[in-house]
Amino acid sequence: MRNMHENPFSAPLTSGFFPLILRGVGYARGEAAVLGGVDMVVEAGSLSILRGANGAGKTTLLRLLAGLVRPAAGAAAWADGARPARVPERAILIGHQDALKSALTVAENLDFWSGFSGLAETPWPRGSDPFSVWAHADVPVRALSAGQRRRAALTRLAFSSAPLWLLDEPTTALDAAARRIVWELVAAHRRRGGAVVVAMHGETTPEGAAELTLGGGG
Amino acid sequence: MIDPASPYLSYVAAAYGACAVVLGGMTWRAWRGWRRVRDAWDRVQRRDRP
Amino acid sequence: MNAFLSVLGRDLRLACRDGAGAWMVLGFFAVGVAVFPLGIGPEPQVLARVAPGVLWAMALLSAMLSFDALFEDDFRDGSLEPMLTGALAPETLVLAKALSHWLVTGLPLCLAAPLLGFLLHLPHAAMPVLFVSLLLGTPALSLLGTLGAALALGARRATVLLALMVLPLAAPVLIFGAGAVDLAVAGLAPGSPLLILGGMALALLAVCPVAAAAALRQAVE
Amino acid sequence: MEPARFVALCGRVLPFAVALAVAMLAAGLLFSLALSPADYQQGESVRIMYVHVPAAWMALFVYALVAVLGGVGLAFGHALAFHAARAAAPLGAAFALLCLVSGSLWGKPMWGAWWVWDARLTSMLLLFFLYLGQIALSGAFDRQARGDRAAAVLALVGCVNLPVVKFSVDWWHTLHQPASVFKFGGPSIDPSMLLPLLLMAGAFKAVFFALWLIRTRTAVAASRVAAARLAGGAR
Repeated sequence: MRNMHENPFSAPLTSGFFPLILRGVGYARGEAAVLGGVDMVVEAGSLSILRGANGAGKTTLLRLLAGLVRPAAGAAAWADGARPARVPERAILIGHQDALKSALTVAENLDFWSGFSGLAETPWPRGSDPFSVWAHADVPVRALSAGQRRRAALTRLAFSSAPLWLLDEPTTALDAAARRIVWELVAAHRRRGGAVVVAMHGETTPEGAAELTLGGGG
Repeated sequence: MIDPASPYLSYVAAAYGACAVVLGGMTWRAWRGWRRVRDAWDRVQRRDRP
Repeated sequence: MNAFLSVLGRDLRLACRDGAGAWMVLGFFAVGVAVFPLGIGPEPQVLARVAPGVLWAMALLSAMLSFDALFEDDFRDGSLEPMLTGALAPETLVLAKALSHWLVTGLPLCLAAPLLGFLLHLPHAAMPVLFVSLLLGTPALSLLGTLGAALALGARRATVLLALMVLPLAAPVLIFGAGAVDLAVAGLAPGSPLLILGGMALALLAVCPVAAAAALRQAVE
Repeated sequence: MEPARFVALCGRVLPFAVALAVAMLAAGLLFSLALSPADYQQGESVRIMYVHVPAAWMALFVYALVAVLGGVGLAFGHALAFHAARAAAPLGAAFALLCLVSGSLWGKPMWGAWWVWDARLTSMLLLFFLYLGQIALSGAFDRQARGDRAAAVLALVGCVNLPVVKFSVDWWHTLHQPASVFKFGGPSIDPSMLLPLLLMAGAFKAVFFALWLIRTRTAVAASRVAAARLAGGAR
């Protein structure tokens, strides 16, 4: 297990534009209100845990912070006034899906994502392999187990320069060791000035984290 | 005035017939659509009343 | 820029990995062209007369059939969202997708068409014009198809819907493409239709990425 | 304009719109069938023009209207604009179909063929297919909001494409039929024919407006029913 205290990230953090402030943000899918009046402040170095029943809008809020979805009511803006939809590269969203091509190998997938995020001068830098997926780098993704795919998907965090991490139930299908690595990565990201928002079920809230429970909506 | 003995009478009749069918069809569909929604709205209203 | 190249590289590698895709489109193109003489009859003059139209129409249909998977796989396995919210502007992503489709499908069609021209007794003088007209036309088709794929993303029966939407929009490209080859068959200079075809391709190069990017944003919302 | 008030407003305006449509249609039919002379060349079949040409104008007008409504919906996010566009598109397609049918009925006596690849008829055929694609796209999604916005983008692209289609079909027509056959609708329209033509055009517009009002109100009311059902269900 590599020593986590070295810098696990290969991408420098772009200067954070924190805080990201949400005032009375609402979103409706079709006619049904999914998010109603969410107020939230994301500070540099903060960790926010989103809780709520299924359909409470946790994933929708994460997608809103990532700039994929525009709020139907209220406003969400970074410190410099930019709306998330205008500056999507400030956030990286790891959703339920793995964003990996099953026909390609792990190395090819991660080479793509490192090239896509602007680190193309070296192929997938072996240094940033916090989840040690390097062992099965040349295995096509379709041959991997759910946990291994999840580890490979989370490795994308290692070469993202986005200051805001948005993790949608990151620890599903992960074993205890991988779960610990996730929280160590989160802590390392916060230490270097980034912010993290995690949607979670069960699992105790780590200390020093703000908790936001979304209402019964949806 | 339209000359009843004209050889083209059937074509003119067919053209205006098509016009009647299209306009009539549109009107009928529009009216049926509205009636269906109005009934659905009444059902929803009735179900809400205690 | 490297984001653009990495998307292009990945799509080309994916196309090579399951190479069947490109070959199937070429196979469909060849079978489609070969079926016409069976229907129309073997007389060389008749075939030569319809050759430009048949070759161009089949190239258009073959291109159309290969668009549905363009965004569908990325949409389903979740890689479309990070690509849209990465450093790469959606418009550039659409260009990368259109270029990767053209390299895998459009270019082979250009190369195969003159060969199939022999099946239809296309005069040899018209072969180069056919190639050039397809060289200008297939990028336009790739752009239109990419727009259609973005619009039909997540829709029911996306392939049929895509063809129904895109074919009327592709009619001008077909008219000038086949028209140029017709003029060449008749021994006239095909210059003006080819220039108009090039102009249309450039116009689509400007319009399609913007419209497709808007459609992708809606698809992800 | 929130939905409840819009539905009520439509209810009040509708009787007048229907009355206007009926009156205009009656006047149009009266003039086109009875009070106008036959053409010295075409005979009675010229009366088909009074259906064919206004239908073509309406098909083009409604397509532009749908594109504008789609644009407004995309730019400002008004659900009403999308409802109105979705209500208008099938009407435009119906007018395009009427134009094609009447064109074919007019071509048979004149050129002896049910379908002639004349430049304008071909452009109208392509416009009809653009309508089909747009309507199919609008209804192809589970979420109607997604379908509306995708159809709006297609309508805008289609609108930009229309002049190109017209230009290329005209070029195609001259390429394959250099000798210009009998010009559609004659060199210039005789004043006695202009009146019925304009009256029928006005009648078609009035009928369209009334039907469009009904269909838009239906669309808005339907979304209210869906919302009420969802809200009701949750309680």
